[in-house]
Amino acid sequence: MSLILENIDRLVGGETYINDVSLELQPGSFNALLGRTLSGKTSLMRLMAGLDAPTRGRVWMNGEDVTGRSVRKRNVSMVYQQFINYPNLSVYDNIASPLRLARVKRREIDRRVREIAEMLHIAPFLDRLPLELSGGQQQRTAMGRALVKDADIILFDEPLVNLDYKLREEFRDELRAVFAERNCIAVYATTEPAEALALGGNSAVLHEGRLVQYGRTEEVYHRPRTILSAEMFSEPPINIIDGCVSGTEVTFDSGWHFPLDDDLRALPAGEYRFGVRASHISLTPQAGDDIEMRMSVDLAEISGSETFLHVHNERVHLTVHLAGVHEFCVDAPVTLYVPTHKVYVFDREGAVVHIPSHLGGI
Amino acid sequence: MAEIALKSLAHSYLDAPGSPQDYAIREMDHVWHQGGAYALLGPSGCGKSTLLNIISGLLEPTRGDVLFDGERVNALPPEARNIAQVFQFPVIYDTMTVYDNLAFPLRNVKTPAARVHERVMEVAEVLELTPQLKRKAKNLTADEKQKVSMGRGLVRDDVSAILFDEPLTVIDPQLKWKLRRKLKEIHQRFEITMVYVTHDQLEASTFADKIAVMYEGQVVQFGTPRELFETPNHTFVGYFIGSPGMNFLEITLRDDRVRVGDSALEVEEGMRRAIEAAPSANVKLGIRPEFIEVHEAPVAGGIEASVEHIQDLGTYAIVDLRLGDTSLKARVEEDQSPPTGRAYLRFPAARLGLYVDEYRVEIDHDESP
Amino acid sequence: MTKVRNNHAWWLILPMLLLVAFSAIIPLMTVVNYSVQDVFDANTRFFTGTEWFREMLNDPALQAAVLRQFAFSLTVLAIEVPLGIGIALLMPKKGWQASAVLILVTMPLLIPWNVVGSIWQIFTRGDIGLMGWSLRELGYGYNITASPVDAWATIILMDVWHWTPLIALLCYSGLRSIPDAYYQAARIDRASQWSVFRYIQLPKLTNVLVIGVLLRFMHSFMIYAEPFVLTGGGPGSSTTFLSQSLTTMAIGQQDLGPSAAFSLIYFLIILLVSWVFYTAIMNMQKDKPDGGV
Amino acid sequence: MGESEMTDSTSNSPAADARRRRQARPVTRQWRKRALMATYIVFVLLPVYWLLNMSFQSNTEILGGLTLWPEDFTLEHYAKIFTDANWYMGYVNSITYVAMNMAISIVVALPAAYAFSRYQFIGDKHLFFWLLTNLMAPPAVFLLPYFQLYYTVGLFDTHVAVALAHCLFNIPLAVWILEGFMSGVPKEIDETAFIDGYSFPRFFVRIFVPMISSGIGVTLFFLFMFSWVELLLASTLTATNAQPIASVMTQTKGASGIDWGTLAAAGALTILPGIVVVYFVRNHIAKGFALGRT
Repeated sequence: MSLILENIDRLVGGETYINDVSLELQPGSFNALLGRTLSGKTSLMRLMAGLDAPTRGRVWMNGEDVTGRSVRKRNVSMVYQQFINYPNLSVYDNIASPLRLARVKRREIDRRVREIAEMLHIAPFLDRLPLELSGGQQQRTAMGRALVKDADIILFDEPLVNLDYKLREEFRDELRAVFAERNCIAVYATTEPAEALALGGNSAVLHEGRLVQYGRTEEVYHRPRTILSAEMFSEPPINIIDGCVSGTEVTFDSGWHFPLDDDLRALPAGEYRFGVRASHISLTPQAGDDIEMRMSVDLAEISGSETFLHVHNERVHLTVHLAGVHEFCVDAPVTLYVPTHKVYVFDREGAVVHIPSHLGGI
Repeated sequence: MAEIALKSLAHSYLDAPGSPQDYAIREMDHVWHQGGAYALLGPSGCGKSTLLNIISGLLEPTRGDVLFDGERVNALPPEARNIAQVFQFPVIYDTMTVYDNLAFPLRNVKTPAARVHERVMEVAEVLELTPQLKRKAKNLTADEKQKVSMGRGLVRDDVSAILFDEPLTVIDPQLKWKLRRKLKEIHQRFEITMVYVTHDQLEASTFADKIAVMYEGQVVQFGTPRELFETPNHTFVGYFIGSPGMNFLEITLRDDRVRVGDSALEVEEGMRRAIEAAPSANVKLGIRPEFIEVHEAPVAGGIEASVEHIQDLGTYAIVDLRLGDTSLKARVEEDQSPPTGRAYLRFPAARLGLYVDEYRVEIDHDESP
Repeated sequence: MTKVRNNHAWWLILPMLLLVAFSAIIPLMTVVNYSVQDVFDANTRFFTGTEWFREMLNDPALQAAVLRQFAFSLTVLAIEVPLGIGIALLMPKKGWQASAVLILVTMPLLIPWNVVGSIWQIFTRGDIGLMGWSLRELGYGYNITASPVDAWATIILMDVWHWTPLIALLCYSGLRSIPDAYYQAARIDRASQWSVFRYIQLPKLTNVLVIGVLLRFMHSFMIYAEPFVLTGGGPGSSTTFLSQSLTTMAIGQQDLGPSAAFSLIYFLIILLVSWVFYTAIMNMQKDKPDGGV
Repeated sequence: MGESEMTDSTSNSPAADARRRRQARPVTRQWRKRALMATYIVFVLLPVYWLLNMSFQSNTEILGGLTLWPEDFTLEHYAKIFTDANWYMGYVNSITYVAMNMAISIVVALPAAYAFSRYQFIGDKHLFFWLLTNLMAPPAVFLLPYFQLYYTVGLFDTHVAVALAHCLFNIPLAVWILEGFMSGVPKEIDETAFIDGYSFPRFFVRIFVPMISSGIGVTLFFLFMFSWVELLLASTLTATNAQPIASVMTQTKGASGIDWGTLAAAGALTILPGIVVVYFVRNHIAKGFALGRT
């Protein structure tokens, strides 16, 4: 089962939702759609499901043109970010409904519903109504209904957004395990790069209705093709500093010079944008070629086991991602070290011209 | 300005509570000091909203006392307590302008107009609402509305504390950190006691100097974010704080050796004695994924585990490990290549916690194992 | 919610459309047809153009009825709206009292309109009615068949009794939709009862009040059965409202042409007033551009 | 225990006095509210009580002088209504056409309201507005054409005639209310059902209609209300076979004047069905009156 989108456009009332997207999803693959709110993730999924039809372009499933085929005649399933279940049916009947409609034998239905319920830890609640369950359990019910039929494509539209972070962690681990043994195409929309990374597989980065990059998730993360891709696919976003290369030196803004690293010597003179991942900046020097920067703290956001430090000086704002808990006062001075050998370089148009050598270079 | 103390406080929504399960808040003592920035953190249903409502005066506790600066206020309604509260969804007076919204609490107590103007302008300045003052509050964005509802608390100079009930729920993710910074700034400038209720560890740790973690109607730990991370007092705190949470290993003592399943684990002498002395069979060792040393080859004192899965999170990886029947997670940094197949783990003594009946037991560290 | 563009939806509308067309469009066409003709019998009719309309618009009796109708509608609105809001504020929010009060308040709405007339006829008669008798005992020469003032007051009182519940229930449902947090915030801000009403409750009621006032206006403008039973339109024609004039003309006198023209004028007045009112309210709610933006 | 100490330690401060006053106020306020509410309830009940009072008095007692409660308690008027076919058939007729109207209105309004709440289609806005204008049409305007129309198609003096005539205002009302309730149901439910393989009719009947059952209940309440209380059309379109109770009542003028007792008893009996209906929807009525739109 493969899914091919061919030069898809979708316009609604003069507004472009999807702009010339071509994408080929392989059988058995797990694909994350990554992008901010309104980047076109939901629109794209609705096109894949057949809930909407593209304005231009074709959709192929298994070599068959299904562009105009209605959702009822495609074998897909979908999980939404709201917890969507049939409120008047029990959890059991909710999960069983796609099978009943497909006229599966009663005994077979029973076996499969119980198997799925067991897997999703909702077996004790089969007789209850969805609204009597907690949010997490409601979403498990919705997932059960999506998984119980052997759909060719399963679409997840930010299914964990409305759950709290501990539940999200658990769901991610479980989802990965569930899909490891399936041969369907899974598509998972999310705004969080960390979620895409945790789930593995492939990632497609979307921005303003366009496909920015598609590839293996680690590949997209480590080797962004454009500055947009790098920005979308990092949380906190990658730090971008504009600079000018001349000879063996780089100048940031006005009169802030640094000698170029060995790797970067090959760059022709000109203006560039330098990208530093938040997690590569540290509080202690890691290597001899680190750039030392004196900054002032805006805010230290602490997430239990990690610290996101927002800092600035008169020229730039930076975000630093530190492991462990570090407490800082607002406006406290801090010295940071930026490793030059981990820097990405983009040209003025945003195309990548240098990838750190430990990631294989360009 | 006030210190808020809770004395042997308990609350039940039932008329005749019997067992401890009937209580939304189990008996507790707690003090919020004047001028502190506090958070009340816990999963949904842990009783944190009940506690908040008791402090603000919307609920009267079943037992115990709520003391403001030593004065018992149990029966006082919210308006008599001089408490301000910011709700989950912005509560603003739609038909009024931003200015009138901010002036409202002062006008209600017949503050002279000049004084009202002075306070409103000052607070608007701090909240960066000055350009919006003439607008109808209805047309503001969610974050501006939330600032207005915060502002209504700040204009009063008699406010003893501001309570926040998940105030950033409806705020756009990109704007959240700016509002968090604003909150911190406001706290430093006005030196008002602030209590921030949330289920999100990021919100709590970012805002608060000290966090009270609630679990099943009780505060299980009250400490700084660093304390919660490094020395969680209760297994729930270990699990709840950090992503992923703390690993817990059920251990037994056999042939004088500490064992996890069948594997023997080398521990400090002090730890071994403490385990021996444990009054219960429910004994666990806790260690954070960040502190587990993962080696590809056998090392001295290392314990062998199988590698189940590796999650590459970009600049670090989370390795799922299996040690007998126990699953563990360990964090491996980018510079280190993650192991495949088998791994050898070491648990640094200083990072290993002992939990008996779910609570942490302090042990004396000896020189080195 | 974004709606899907789908013209097949017409199939879902169709049964409803046919039925409403049958009971609205065909009769309306008949009315229009009559209004421009002079009908003697089934075979003899003349086209009259706008003659009937001119005649009706110049008829002093009808002009008086229109004025009377407006006076009545505005009076009952002026009483029922504030009273309804007040009652909604008083109604208990929970417990068995809430259900009981709800049922009692709703009751007048579910009584057939002519029975409402009968109830008030029985209640206000000087000989056997509690109210009429009491007023006379108190020394007031109450008589709705002789005094236009008494008749008017009684009809208005009856309408208040009959229809205030509608406003009250609309407002009650509006009030119930206000989240508790608003009241809590107001208490914390030490707002007075009046401020709570003025700045929290009233703004939330505007939507339902628009519906309420529209419905009330429409219904009061169509009032027929209650005054017909209670006063028969009298004394004289002091309580004869438009519906009654029209019915007398159409059924009683069989003046098809004039009554059809009158019908259309009548309908148009209601549409026009409703539309003006609705647009005015909607424009009021729209935010005026202010300096801050 | 701590109570008395507290009172002692705080009683001298003016702040404490102010606090106590704040606390005291809501209690008196509560009582004032209850008294006002009670006054209004008395105002609502008094005319109805008077009607009941009459219905249990013999005609001689009624005309013999004013009595505040039935001294000569009798059920004769009720007995008359329940034994005289002319009377009780009035109720049967009324209930028949009301039920027919409710059934017709809800059946055609459900799909129409669904279309308005879910789809955009050519002319949707205008159509909806036109529907609402029918709510504003005075029945008196339609009196004559209805009479002629139903006479021509042979429906005069049948229950169907009244049921159809009441569709004029009840269908638009039902569409309006139901549309409000339906818009509150996320459209993702519809999509999920189609993804699961439900056909539209099956989804509509099995999933959608049960989901808005409280909205349907409230709609039926309104349909009942407006059909039950309307007299002008109902009495004009009927003669003897389908005559509603309301118009039977206008015939109580006998040779010996008005039969007050029977009139009162008949009136009292028209109130009952309404009370029964409200009782069933009492828990949804608050939401219902907002027409699903607050």
